[in-house]
Amino acid sequence: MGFWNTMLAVDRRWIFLLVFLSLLIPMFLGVTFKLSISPEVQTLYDTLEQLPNGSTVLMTFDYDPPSAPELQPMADAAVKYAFKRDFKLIIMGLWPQGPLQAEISVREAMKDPEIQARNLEYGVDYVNLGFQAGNEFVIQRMGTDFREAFPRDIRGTDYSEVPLLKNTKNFSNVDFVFNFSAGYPGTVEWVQIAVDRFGVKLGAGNTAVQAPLAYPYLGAGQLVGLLGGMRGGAEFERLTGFKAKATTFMLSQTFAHAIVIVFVILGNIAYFVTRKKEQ
Amino acid sequence: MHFDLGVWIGAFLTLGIISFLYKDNPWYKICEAIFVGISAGYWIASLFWQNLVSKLYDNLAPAIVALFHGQIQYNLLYLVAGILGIMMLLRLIPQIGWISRWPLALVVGATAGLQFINYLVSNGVKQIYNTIVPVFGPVSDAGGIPPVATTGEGIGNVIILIGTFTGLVYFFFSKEHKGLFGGAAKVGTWFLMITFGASFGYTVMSRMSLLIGRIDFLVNDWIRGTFG
Amino acid sequence: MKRTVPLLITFIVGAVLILAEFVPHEPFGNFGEDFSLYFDIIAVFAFLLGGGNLIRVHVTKVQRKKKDWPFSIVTLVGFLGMLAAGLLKIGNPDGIQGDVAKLGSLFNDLYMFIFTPLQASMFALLAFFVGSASYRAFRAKNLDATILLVAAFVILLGRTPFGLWLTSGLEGSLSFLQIPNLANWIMGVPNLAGQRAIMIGIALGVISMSLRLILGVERTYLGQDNE
Amino acid sequence: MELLRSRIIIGITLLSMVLMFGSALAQDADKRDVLDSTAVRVGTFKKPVNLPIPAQLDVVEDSEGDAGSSITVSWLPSPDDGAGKNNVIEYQILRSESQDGEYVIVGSASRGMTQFQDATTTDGVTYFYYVRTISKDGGANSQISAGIQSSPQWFNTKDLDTFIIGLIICAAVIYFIYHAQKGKKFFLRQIAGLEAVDEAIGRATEMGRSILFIPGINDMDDVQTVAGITILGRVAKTIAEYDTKINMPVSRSIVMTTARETIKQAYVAAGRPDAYSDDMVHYLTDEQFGYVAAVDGIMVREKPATCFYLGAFFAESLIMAETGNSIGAIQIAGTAMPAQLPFFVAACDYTLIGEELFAASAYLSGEPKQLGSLKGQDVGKIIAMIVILGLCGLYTVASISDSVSLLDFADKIKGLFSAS
Repeated sequence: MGFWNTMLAVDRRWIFLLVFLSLLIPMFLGVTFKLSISPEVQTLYDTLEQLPNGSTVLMTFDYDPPSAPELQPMADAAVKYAFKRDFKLIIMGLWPQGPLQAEISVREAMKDPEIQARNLEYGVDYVNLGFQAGNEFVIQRMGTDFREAFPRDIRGTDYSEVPLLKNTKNFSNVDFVFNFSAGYPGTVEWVQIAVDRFGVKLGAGNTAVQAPLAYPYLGAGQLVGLLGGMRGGAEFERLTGFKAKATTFMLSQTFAHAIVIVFVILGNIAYFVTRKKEQ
Repeated sequence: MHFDLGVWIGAFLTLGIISFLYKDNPWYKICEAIFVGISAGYWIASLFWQNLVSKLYDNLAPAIVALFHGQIQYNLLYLVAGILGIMMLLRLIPQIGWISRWPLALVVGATAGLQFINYLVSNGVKQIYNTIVPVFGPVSDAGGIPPVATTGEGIGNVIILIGTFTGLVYFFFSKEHKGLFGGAAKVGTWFLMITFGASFGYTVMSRMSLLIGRIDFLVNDWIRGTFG
Repeated sequence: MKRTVPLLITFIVGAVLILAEFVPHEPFGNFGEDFSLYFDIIAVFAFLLGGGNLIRVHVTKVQRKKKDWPFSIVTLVGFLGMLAAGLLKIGNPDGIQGDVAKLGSLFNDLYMFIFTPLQASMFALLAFFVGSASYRAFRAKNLDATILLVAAFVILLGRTPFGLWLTSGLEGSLSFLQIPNLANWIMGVPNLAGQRAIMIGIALGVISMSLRLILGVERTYLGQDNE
Repeated sequence: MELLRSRIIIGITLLSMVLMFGSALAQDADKRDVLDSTAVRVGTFKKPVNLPIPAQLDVVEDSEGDAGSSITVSWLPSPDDGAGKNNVIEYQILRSESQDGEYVIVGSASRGMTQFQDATTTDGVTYFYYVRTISKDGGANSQISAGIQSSPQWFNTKDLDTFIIGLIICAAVIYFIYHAQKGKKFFLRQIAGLEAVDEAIGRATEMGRSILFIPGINDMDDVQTVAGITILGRVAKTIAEYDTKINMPVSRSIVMTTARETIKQAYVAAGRPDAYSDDMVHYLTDEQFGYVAAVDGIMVREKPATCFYLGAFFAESLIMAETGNSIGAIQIAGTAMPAQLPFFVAACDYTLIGEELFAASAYLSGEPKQLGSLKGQDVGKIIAMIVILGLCGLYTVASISDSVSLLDFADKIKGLFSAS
């Protein structure tokens, strides 16, 4: 019984250590889950596949570094995929740090030899419009004219000077919108304004906490697909064939989660065993 | 071996913060001291440019210039904001420190007024609205209310109704939790407990991902990045 | 004068702002927005008090060689350095006219290389604390705690593959008992009910609190009567 | 007495119902007026081959209850909307300043929608509108509307219901404050977290340790912070009487100023003005996690015997509460942030849940006026409960009996709570 007594009042640092290890070890395991693909991830991927090469795609990065572990892998895969399909990529953000996260994805994609070989050019093949304050009102303004919402891109070039944007006036010139969202403003606002009012085709990547809020829109067809949390990211990585961080991260996350569950069970066993003894 | 100063600084600070979990130590203290200093400076400098310069000076200065030309502009009202700000600083002079209560009174009054409305609408009225659904079908879709599709949903609606109702009973201040009323309040606390347990469990996963981000940084950017 | 005027200000400002919500006509329609602007400006002035206090506390610590005083020097250097970098826009590619956080400025470098990792690491501590808190809190000590535990446990299981795996045998009419379905149900039904009760309660609490403030019933925040 | 009180509550409730229903009727009457004076000429159309049947203008009017610069155009959907090979893609809304002038597109609405707000008008200028129904083969135009101008309104009729609901709750709160002032006593139940305040302060005194008070991380423009500060006023008085040390690190300069005034007053009220010092409250940093880093440091080094967390909290709540727990402090928390409540409940000894945070200062003050306001709050709860139960019941009866008129009636009352 001494064991359970110790367990009951175990030094929390042991718990900390186990949490840490449960996250760390999977990163070296190289084990991959055999993932079944959720329907909402599949439909998103199918929609992307159906877009003709060279389509114009708007990616909006509405998150900041704390949510990056969940959303960055999706964004990385999406940007890579877009470049391989020769999509004309327009990047923007409703969160101040979003466009900087996008730069990270672009940099990551450029490391791919196949993409390097395409000699993609900023301003011609892709452009980063940067951040604009105003939350959903930015989307609203974009409905009439992108230039009104983003007079300049992130590098300070006038909207009209960017070759890629010459023929892009508003949402009607965009074939697909991909939103990475960690909260407000995010997927809900994009659905309510860009989809409901301007009829764009929207796919989204959400943090695990946000995703349930977006599910109702899937049913109603306002969202073509949804990547929820690391699992969604891992499934998307599998479909696109860019196995990267989400797959390992997901393993870590599941491990740590399991550890918490084990703690809860152990805590309760310890509680009952020691209580019985007292009686 | 590839040395990136930024990454090494990041690793030093990350490990310093995490070392706090073992126990308080000088490494953590350094990180904490840097964090407090840098972040306080960051916010003050950012807001100085954002609020004082962009909002106050840029709006007020042209209005004052116009005033000298005999024009009175709407933006002159920013003068009031400036004066209130200066009143706040009069605390530094003990004899007239009480003047700083004026801007404070304004702040509290405005907060009370604005949040009165915000909470009434979004927390109160809207939540009540959302709770009102028919608990049992069959329903014609005519009235714009969601029809109750299945018995399961109907039962769900009844439970939501009971939970909201008994939850409100729990919050009653002016009646003792005894008898039938106390029973209802007890049920209310059960619902609150479910809420707390569920929201807690629901958040665990995203909290783990925060740490994954840091470990990824340590493993991939720092160690693998430096030593190949 | 010292207390009546502030009480009057609170009353007028509060009452006008409530009424202004229902008057779209100029100038009332913008009052709310105007206030947040005013507040931001007042807050910047107040920074002088806060920042001054930070300096004073740490300078005193160093002067009196109090415990841990060397760390106070670190804080002071960090604070004044960051402040100087931001206010003077040191190393800003666009000079003093440039955006304060312009890429390449010292201010932005300090932010990216020092501020961000510290912030992210502090935030990440939550992963550990979530672990230790659930270990301690989720125990079936009494009925309330048991309900808390069960709800949390189902949700925890429901978010991992084990949840599905454990209960995948329940099919057909029993499929609602599968843990992921059960988890969704808990989130969507009893959890929602509890949240609503809390939110409606908060609305009433805020209304009552606001009225106490506006009517001057609650006035502790104004300090003493005569100074 | 009990009877009288319940009669008053029932009276207020009934009154509120009457008022709300009245306002619903009034709104309805408004709508009818508009329909009667529809500023639209409706004609008949010949349907060209392959083009969709055009939508017909319904009402074009100045947007209701706004600050001007907006006209609302609504239309009856095209019969081709939603199906068929002529399926509508979108509706375009076109505008001109003269009936025969050049019309330009001011906006579009996707299929299925029947309304558009043109928020780019200049007040006092007359505009003409028509709607073009677009399908893949082209567009078909509706009739042109009559001239219409936008203007600002003095009262937002759309929010009338919110106004009345607010008014009723205010009336209830003020009524009970007034009666409490007159010396009427009310029963108030106990709140565990507040019962524990004195004990928690006493414990710190006995142990010779300090008390840590965290007013959340928001500024004074959050009513939760204000609530935290008012509780501080009561707590500080006890602290002054017990001669315990208080340490209050804050993350906002204005909160620092306010907290000092508050504590100072408490010390004066306790008759110990000399014991007060400005150093009790000190500013750390506005940064959320920087602040927590420092607070955690203070906790493990000073080992306060009691920690109060009362105000607005975000993710940092659990970091502080767990550290506080590890040093064995008694912890009393309170917040109206629903997302953080679970963490406080898990890691603290007592948690004031939402409404209890706002009630706490009134409880602790023991002043009749303050306590009266809590009684008023309860009336608000009764109204909410009656409305929810009553309407759910009404809907259920309506849907089981499939009675359209009953359903309409229920919709009308429910509509009162559709605050925009």
